[in-house]
Amino acid sequence: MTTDVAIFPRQASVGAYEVDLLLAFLSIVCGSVGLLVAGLLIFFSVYYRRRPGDTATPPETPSSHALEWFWTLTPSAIFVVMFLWGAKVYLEAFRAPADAMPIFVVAKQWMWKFQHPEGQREINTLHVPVGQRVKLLLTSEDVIHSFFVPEFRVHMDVLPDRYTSVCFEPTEPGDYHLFCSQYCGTNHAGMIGTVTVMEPGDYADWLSQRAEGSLALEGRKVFLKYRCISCHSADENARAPVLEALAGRPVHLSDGSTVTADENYLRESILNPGAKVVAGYQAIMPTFRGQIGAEEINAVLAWLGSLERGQTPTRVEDYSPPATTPAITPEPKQP
Amino acid sequence: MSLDTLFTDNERELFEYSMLKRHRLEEQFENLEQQTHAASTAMWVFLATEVMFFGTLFVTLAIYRLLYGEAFEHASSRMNWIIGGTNTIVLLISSCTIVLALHFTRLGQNRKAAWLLATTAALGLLFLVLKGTEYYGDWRENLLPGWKFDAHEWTRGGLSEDQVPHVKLFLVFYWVMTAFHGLHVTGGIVAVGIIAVLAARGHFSPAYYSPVDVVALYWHFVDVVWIFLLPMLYLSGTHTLGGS
Amino acid sequence: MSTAVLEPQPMPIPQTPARSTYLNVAHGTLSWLLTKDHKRIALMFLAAVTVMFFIGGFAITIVRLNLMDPEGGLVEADTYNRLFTLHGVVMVWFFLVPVVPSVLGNFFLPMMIGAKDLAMPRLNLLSFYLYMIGAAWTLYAMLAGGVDTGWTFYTPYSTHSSHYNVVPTMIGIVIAGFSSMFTGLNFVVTVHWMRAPGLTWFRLPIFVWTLYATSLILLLATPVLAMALLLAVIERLWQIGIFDPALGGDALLFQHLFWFYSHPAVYVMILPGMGVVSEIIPCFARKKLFGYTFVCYSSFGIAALGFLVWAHHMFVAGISAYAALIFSSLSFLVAVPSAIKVFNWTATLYKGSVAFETPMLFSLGFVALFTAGGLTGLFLACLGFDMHVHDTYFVIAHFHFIMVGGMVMAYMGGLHYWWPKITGRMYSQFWSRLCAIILFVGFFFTFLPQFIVGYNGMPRRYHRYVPEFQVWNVMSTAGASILGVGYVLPLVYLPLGFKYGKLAGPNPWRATGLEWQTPSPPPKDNFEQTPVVLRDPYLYHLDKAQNEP
Amino acid sequence: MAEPMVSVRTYLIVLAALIVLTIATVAISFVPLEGAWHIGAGVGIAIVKAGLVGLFFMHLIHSPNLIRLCVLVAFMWLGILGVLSFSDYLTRGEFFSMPGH
Repeated sequence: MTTDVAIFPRQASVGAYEVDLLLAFLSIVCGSVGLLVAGLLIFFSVYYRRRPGDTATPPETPSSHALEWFWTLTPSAIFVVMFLWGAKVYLEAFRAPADAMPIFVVAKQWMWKFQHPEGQREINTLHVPVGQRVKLLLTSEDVIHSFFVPEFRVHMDVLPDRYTSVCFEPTEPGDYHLFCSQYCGTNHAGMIGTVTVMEPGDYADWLSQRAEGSLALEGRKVFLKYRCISCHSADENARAPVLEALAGRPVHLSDGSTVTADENYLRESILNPGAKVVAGYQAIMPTFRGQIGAEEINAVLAWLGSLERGQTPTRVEDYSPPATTPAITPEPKQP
Repeated sequence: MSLDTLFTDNERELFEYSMLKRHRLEEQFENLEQQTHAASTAMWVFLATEVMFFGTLFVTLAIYRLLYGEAFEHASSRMNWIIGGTNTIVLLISSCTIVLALHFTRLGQNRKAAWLLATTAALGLLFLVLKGTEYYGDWRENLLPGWKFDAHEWTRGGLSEDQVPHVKLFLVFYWVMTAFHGLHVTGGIVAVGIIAVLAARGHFSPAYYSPVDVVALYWHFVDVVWIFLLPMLYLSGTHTLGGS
Repeated sequence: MSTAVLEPQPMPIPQTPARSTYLNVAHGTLSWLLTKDHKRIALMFLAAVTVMFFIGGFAITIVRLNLMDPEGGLVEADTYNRLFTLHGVVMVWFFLVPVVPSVLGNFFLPMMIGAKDLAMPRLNLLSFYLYMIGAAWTLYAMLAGGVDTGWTFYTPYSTHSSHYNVVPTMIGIVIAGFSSMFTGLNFVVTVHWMRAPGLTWFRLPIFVWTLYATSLILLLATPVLAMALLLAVIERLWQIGIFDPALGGDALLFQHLFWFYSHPAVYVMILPGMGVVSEIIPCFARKKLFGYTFVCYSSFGIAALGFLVWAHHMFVAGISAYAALIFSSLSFLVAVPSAIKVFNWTATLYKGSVAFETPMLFSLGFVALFTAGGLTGLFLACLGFDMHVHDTYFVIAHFHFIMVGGMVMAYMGGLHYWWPKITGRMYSQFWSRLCAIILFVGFFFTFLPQFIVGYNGMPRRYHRYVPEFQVWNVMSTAGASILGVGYVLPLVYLPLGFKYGKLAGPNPWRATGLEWQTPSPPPKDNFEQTPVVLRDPYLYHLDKAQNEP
Repeated sequence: MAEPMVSVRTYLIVLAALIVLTIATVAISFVPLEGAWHIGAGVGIAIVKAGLVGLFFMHLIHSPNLIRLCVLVAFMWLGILGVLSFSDYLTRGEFFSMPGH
């Protein structure tokens, strides 16, 4: 950003163009109505002003139901167009094609943490390639934040204890502001960062310079670290559901209902395993709330997203499953 | 214009005049009828806001019931449905006694009305005593999150660790809703007590019974709230008692 | 003065100074503090909300000064956060919500329907004291320590992270909420049962209709806010997860409950303003209000539809996309009745005899600014657009157009319109017209730049910001200083008018409303005899003796 | 004031009905059914009971339309709060899908 005065934000994503088009449409329609009202207001009050010496009482203007219905129904019709167009742009921002690049975002007071599928981690800076649709999976470690990149015209609140999601497709290389726009405490104004959009080649270079092993691989390590394997072992002794090729598929629950194994379900199953138990299994899993970090959960989810049939690690060491629930009661915070 | 049906014009005028003197028609009103209508409307509109007060709690309870059904059923099964049910019947009877008090006030039988109002207040007190007993039992059974609560009791009872917060959530709603209701009952008892004394002193008449009417409306509303609290708090887990 | 509603009679202006009015009927402080007279209570409210307005205004003055510099060096971040919270809480609950109902409504609703008082005068006084207790309590909490959550109190920040006086502030707001509920209750009952003989529903002035609709909103929405805040208080005091996800609650539920109140509350703030303007425009255009019944129904339309749109504050908050679609479509719907009103006000001017008296200037300013605010509201109801400007200065500018451009202009208009009736004397025409122009100009300077800086992406509640936004912020602050001058002016010329102004007579504007059919200032019981109403409101074309007011 | 009187007999019959319904709702709650059925049955019976109290004890059966409207509005608005809130909670998560699938 080199401009000294922000006149109009750059269009740096596909969605930005759509939103600006909407802005143009809304501005033209609302602007003309606004000007019409203002013009009439000024014209009527000046043209029909009371002049010195005016004594005649103006005659009654009879009410006109036709006119009333005209200006009731015309706006309504225009509103339908506005609504449909706005809805289209809005839903578009959530469209995540299969090849969208998933990036996990963890917000906390007052910083942004990013996890790339290739394993890179960043703080307050996000690198993405041009022309690639990016799907953000956002979660917060404390209060509500909001992910906002004006040049992308994209905005999504970041909530504690669940995922929200939003997509964008950058079109212009450059550095863009990232703001937290949901008030989150003392240093809310300092919770800003940069989104760096790079040419695909540069991005590949950047990736290779900072390779750390993929996020899925890290998730596999987390999976082993917390000994999930002792139950989710995918062999005949397994006491817990097989996790292979699970992500995105329907899951039948013990209460007879069915849910999709999306991020929020998988996350809930780690933190609140008793809430939605898979049909045919006992609710024996302890909660990992307070033990596993938000970023570790992200890694596990990335791994589960890539886990195909037959890829569950074998139980090399004979871990004994956790005999009792680990100490998990969250410390109540004092006011 | 019930006055027209009950009295001759002459009597009505005389009566109205004496009413004016005795009951101090508020100066902003033209006549007693207007005042009565205003009072009754005011109470109904007030009750509409009360519906929103309690309704907010019912809606949030319902949303959490949707999200955390199992924990809520579990927690609900620990509620004392015997006292809850008995209290329902106590309130229903008290509703009946106060409506009868209104009935006899309108017939001019102030003594009967006074006794019925006193009975209503007494039933209200009985409700509070039973409620207090129940609270004491809840306290003994560690059902008071924040002060006296044992997470292990619940995990031993078949809930997983992560469902314990939801149990607490249910219990918070139980305490908030019953306490808020109890507050209303207490206020109601005071109001009923006051008009019972007034009735005993012959304050009301077939032409002037608006305070009895208004207080009775309020009392019925408190009853209605409890009618909904019974299934939402006490009876949504009892079916699990028969099983394991 | 008996049954004298047929024609607005030109009343003899010279009055015997000894005439008994509500002002001189009793003397001493206690005669005010314990009064049951709605007019005196209204004046006490006037004093109270004026004080609150300037407290909230002082807070935002520092905020705006701080924003002159991108580095925000004037105050610490924490102080800044407490200041904008103070501004929001005070302005919303202690100024905008009560101002027109409790001051102008309290004073004129009974007079406009020909009643001696409200149906429940003691409740009215209680309402005043609840307001005072709530205001004093909240102010104390916010000055001794402060609150840094923003007026929206979003959980879990408000219940877990904030270290300030969140609980007392919430309780203060609940207390003030009871005050507005009691006022609403009083108005509803009064309109139903205290109307003068012959005053049917469709002979009521629009101001009464809008106050009635406002009361309905207050009665149905305030309990939800009270409960949401009480649940948040419980969560904060006992660390039980009602709204905190980490403890088993749902963070968005608070937002749902909060906006179920706070969105309709926006209409609480604007509806009475619409009523005021609907009184003033016909009077100074000498025309019957165009489309009276449509304006009546649109008031109720706004009140009812206003309850169906709350989650448009939450489009990107993590609600389901289906819910977002529902709420977006309903949000457009609520714009229809507002549009009806604007068109009808404009049409009222057509072929009128428009006099640019001070109240009219304010009203014309109101219509212009409210239209701009309403139209930008359409932008925000539009899902795809809101996704970009949510929680930016675009939103700030939008709702200040409605709240300040709309409500405050209407309030000022109403105050100037009825001031001769309240005090019996006129104020300076020159200074008051100047004030109206200053406020209009200052307003545009303050809030237009905020639309631009908002679209460029400046988030709200930022203590410091990136340098490219500075120009707009400096412009905004400059505009705010013009606004500030405009707000101080009436503090000077209105009291001066009260003291030294020329006698106004019963009906200086030759208006048709019942409140003008009694001497100024009115006697304690408003009318010497209960008026009888035999015709529709706003029949200005029947006023044959039109001349200079 | 013009309200007709309801007979004492009616009041007592209504009270008896209310008590029977109370016992019934408690009894039904012990039937082993899914939890949702119990909420439905419990709240359904409660609505009937509240209706009886409203109609007879609170005299809605004879009330002017203004009062009925007031009751209607109160419950309609509660319905708005409930239905629109649930419109969010019942459809959450529809638009989010797992990456890579």
